[in-house]
Amino acid sequence: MEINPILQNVLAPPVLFFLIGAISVLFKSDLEIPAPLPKLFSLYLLLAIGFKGGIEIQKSGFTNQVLPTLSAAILMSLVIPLIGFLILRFKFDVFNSAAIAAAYGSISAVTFISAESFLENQKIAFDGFMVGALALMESPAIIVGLLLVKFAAPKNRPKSRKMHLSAILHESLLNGSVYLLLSSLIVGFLTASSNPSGIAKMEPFTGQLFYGAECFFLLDMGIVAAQRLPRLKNAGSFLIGFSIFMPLFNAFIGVFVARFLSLGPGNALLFVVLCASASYLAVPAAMRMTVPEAKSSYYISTTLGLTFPFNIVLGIPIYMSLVNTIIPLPPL
Amino acid sequence: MEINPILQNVLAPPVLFFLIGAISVLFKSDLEIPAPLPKLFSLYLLLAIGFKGGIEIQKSGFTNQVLPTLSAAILMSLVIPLIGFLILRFKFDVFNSAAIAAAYGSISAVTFISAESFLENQKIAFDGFMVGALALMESPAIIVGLLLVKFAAPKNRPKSRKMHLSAILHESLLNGSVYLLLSSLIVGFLTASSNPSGIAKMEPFTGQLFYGAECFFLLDMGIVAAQRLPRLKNAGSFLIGFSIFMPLFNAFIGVFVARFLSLGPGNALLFVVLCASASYLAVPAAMRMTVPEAKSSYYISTTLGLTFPFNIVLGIPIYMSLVNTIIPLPPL
Amino acid sequence: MEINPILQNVLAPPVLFFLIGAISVLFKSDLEIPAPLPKLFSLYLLLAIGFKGGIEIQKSGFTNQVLPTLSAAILMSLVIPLIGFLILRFKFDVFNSAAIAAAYGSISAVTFISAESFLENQKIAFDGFMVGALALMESPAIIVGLLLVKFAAPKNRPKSRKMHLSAILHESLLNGSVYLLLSSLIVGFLTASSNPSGIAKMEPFTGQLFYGAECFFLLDMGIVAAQRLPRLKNAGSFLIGFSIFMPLFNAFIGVFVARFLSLGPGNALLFVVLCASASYLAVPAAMRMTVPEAKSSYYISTTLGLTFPFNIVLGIPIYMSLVNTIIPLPPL
Amino acid sequence: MKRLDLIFSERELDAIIKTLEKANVPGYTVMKHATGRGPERVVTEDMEFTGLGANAHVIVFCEQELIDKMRDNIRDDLSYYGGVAYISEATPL
Amino acid sequence: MKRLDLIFSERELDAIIKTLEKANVPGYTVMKHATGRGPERVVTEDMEFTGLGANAHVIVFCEQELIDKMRDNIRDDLSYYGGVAYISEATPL
Amino acid sequence: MKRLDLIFSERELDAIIKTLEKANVPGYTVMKHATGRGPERVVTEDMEFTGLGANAHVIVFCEQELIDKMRDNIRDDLSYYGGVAYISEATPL
Ligand SMILES: Nc1ncnc2c1ncn2[C@@H]1O[C@H](COP(=O)(O)O)[C@@H](O)[C@H]1O
Ligand SMILES: Nc1ncnc2c1ncn2[C@@H]1O[C@H](COP(=O)(O)O)[C@@H](O)[C@H]1O
Ligand SMILES: Nc1ncnc2c1ncn2[C@@H]1O[C@H](COP(=O)(O)O)[C@@H](O)[C@H]1O
Ligand code: NA
Ligand code: NA
Ligand code: NA
Repeated sequence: MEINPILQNVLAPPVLFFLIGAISVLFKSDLEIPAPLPKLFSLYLLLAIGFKGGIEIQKSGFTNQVLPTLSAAILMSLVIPLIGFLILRFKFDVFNSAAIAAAYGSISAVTFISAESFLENQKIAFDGFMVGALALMESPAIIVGLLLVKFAAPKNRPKSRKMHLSAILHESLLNGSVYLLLSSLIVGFLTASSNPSGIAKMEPFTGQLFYGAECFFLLDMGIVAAQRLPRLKNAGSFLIGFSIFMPLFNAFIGVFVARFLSLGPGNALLFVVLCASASYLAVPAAMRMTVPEAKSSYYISTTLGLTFPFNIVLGIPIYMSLVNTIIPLPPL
Repeated sequence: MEINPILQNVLAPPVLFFLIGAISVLFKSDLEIPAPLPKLFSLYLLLAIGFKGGIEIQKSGFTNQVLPTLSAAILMSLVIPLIGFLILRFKFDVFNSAAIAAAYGSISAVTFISAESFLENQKIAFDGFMVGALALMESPAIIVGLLLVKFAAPKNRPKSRKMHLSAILHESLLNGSVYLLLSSLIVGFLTASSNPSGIAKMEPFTGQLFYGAECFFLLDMGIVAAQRLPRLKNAGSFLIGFSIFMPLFNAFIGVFVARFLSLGPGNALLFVVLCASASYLAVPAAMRMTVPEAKSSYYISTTLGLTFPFNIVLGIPIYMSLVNTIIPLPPL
Repeated sequence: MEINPILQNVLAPPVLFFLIGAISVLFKSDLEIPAPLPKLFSLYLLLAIGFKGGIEIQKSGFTNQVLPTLSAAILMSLVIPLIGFLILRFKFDVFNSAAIAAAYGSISAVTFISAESFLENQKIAFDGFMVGALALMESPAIIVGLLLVKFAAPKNRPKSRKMHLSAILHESLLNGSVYLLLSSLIVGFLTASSNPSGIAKMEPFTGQLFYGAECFFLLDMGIVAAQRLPRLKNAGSFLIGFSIFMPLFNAFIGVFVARFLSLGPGNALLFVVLCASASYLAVPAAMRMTVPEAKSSYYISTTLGLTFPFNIVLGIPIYMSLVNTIIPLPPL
Repeated sequence: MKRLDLIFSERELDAIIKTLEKANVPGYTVMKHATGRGPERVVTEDMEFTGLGANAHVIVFCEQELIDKMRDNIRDDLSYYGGVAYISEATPL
Repeated sequence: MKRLDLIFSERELDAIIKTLEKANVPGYTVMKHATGRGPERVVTEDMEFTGLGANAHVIVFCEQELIDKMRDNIRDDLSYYGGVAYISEATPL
Repeated sequence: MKRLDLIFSERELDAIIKTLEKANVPGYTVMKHATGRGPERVVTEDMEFTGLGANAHVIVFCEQELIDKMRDNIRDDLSYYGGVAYISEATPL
């Protein structure tokens, strides 16, 4: 692994703004992006990702790579939380294990778009339908997490917390960020198929503005991540190790799946990044509602304080070199 | 009336995002655009509408269609509240009747820009000076509403609520949204006449971004409208009927006035939409200040919960076919 | 001094929106841009100014005019607060004098970008490295102000308020707005040198949107300035006089320094505007933290209520004619 | 010392503050963006974009006599748009 | 009259309001975006963008009997996600 | 149990929280963006964009002895930038 791609990744504006945010906390600057401004950017990014993804999917149509890739994506988001759960159970109770595992099975949209920016920077092609994988990988991990709680939780859980399947589906599919991403994807698809002039009119908002808005949001993510990081200390070294090891492990599985799917290097990187990233939006919101026994500081500090920065700064170039090493290997 | 234009209208991004917002409430998703973010978009839209309108008015100059159209617009916003008041008095007291009637006499800027988007989609021309009509129709209905309260209210209204003409003019002309629209219009006009290079520099903000910002705002409007809708139940079927019947009735009068003014189909549609739309910004704010006896849930649920969605989704294409039917009729 | 440039300045959209905001307060309109929306725009402007400035500095390189200009800028921001302090001490105690003087030694980024807009309007060239001067002039004045408090304050200041040099440096360099401007400048510089494709991708956000966002922010600044103005009455005529006289005096010194540096008219105007403008972001925030004895209403009402509007509306064209008069004079 | 809690429509804020200032209260604190429901079962929400605004919650720590002095004026203010006012005991730290 | 102060996660708000409405309280006031720390030493922050939200502070002025009526339900609600509830005296102005 | 209400400049928040944590309070709640006026007749507004910020309102439910323990430190904190502190009675639900 050369140092060059890492440095090049770090020198891209979004990553630099992320670092600026993190450093401001380190140096105790009073730089602050007050609530609810970050929410504006997170809503915007979800809307724009979905909308552009929907257009791309409509344009590219369902080629014969699409269906296997999307199925594999869903499969990964079902399997990863199970593996994570087994690992976490060594140290944590059912509730915390399920909640953290679900977060790692699900995805981080901002990590995904950072990987897209990285690919554009490196001039490596990728396909629009990968946004479909992004959208489809958010919910299954939540379902797995909640099912784990439902079946593995101590029998004396109070009645009010017994979860019905309908509640589980509701939390996983109608969660605000899942819903906005999915429905924007549908809007993009419908616009591209029935009203193509609408695409051009949306482009300045969802397209041109995107990179800058990403930078601004990452500035805030840097602040938030650096604020969360110290709380990991209380969580202990097991969880700290987990938040670096788990993405690497997931990336490793992911790259072999990508190879099995014969994905090109661009799509492969995005697939790997989806596997390696962890959710700090949809999953925490759902877990907070349904599994209050789990400590939110655990699943937030790990995903936001360590895994997210790791992926953004070091992970993506590492996964790229992983992809470049494994994908071209001769067939087994 | 064909089904095609309605479907085409529904498949435009702004309407789709509106529906997404409404559906999220229906399905109890926790999608939320927290305050004061919607205010950002409503301020932005008023500023941009005004600015662009001012430029257009300066460019087109005062052709001989402008003055009659603007006068007719003001007239409509004086007459409609009177008719609405007479109808509403069958069921409501003076205060509620006046407040609701004023809302229907005034206009909704977002309905207007949805109609503009519809026309652009259908490639039907319209004139920039119609924004002048928009701006001029906001205040007169407020004045009529407050005069109705002043003269028709029970004589035992407490002294502190006696309204002076100056207070009425203040509420109707210096209301935040009226003021911003009018003054942005003046800025646009002045910029176009004395500083044309400023137009190009504003264009990315007020022009290119507009459509996307409109979508984002309509997403929130969908949420808000769907939250208000159930409250209409308490208001009874009379008010529910009123909030559909009144726009249709106003559109019907409007289309004949447009015909009398010899407006082209684009301008005619905008004129009709101004008549048919109801205010949920300027009028409620003014009425809340000056007529606290009126239930804000009445004038908000009707305009925002029913009339606005009806106009956005079904009304505009219906009015278009009305325009296409009535305007070309041979002179009486 | 002709009237034309003043009128032309006033008729530019940013100034018009500023006036609209101010007039809305005068007329008691309820137009309001609720917190924290203004913060969004102030953060955005700092980020965009810094980013674009960093690119410009990287592009232009360190020509032989850069270093002397930047040094002179720092010098001015050290000297001006000392002069201001001496003047203010006639009427105010050490704490208030130091705080107000620091504000006038530091700069206002929005005044600076208004001057840039003015120059672009007048088609007068200026250099990107002047943003470096902007960034470098924020902190020294804070340091001088705090040192003045440290050494001139009554000896019985409570122990908890004894300031250490480290605290002074922290307040002056890690203040949120200073930090964001400086670090965005570095990001811009790094992007331009190592990742030029990132510039184009940021351009719609930091470039095209800038003028409109400036207008929106100035609308709010107009509201805030007009709300602060009446509070100056309590401060007395000395402070009112100071907030007009001090910028003019600083401009006067500035223009001779600019002449000594052989700056072209564009750069000279920016230099003068930096000297003449006063800080309402970084300095008040720092002083509030470290010199609570000073009345925040003093240093806010003067800078925001009078000096800022004066500079934006009248000052810039006045300074321009000053530049046009003094710079071309034959050498002494 | 007493603590006076006032909750009412934001639109009434200027009037209430004028009443407080006229009575020369030693200070007051305002929290905006409160929502709620009153006896008329109308839910006030934070629909700032409509210009309706939400409720304001004002806290005043002051002496009983001051409250007695303001009572009628505050009641007048509150009877206009609605809102509630409650008094409780408070001791300075 | 009593004053009931409830502080708990915003996510619990709907449940608490349902409890209040069922007991037919004369009114209530909600302030969102409160942050804080509870006995479990978990700091709640206003991370609205993550969907976690912050705390809500609900104030209810009502009679003691109403509070007695709601006590069990509120305790149930609060035991789910955590949160605190305190009663104090209040006199209408 | 007691209820302690602290209202002061947001800029002082870190110091106050440190004082509370040092005294080992069972919990606290913070509401930001409060505005107001104090005895010095300076109106604090929510000018977040200037970095000045507004006031914070902190509520602590705790025992009297804890308050006694913190009294001096809080007074010190408040004497720096200004602000008020009041105690009232509160009963857990
Ligand atoms: N009993 C109550 N307890 C707490 N807040 C109340 C109560 N009654 C009314 N309020 C608040 O006062 C506002 C105005 O009430 P109303 O008098 O109905 O207009 C409501 O929106 C609530 O925020
Ligand atoms: N003793 C207390 N005083 C004031 N607020 C408290 C106290 N304990 C808890 N809270 C608030 O209640 C929220 C939930 O606390 P917990 O019960 O730990 O989940 C905290 O985030 C605080 O905002
Ligand atoms: N008597 C009071 N009642 C309620 N709030 C107060 C009172 N005095 C001061 N405050 C609050 O405390 C803040 C700081 O006051 P000061 O001590 O003047 O700096 C003010 O801005 C108010 O929000
Ligand atoms: Na994952
Ligand atoms: Na109308
Ligand atoms: Na200066």
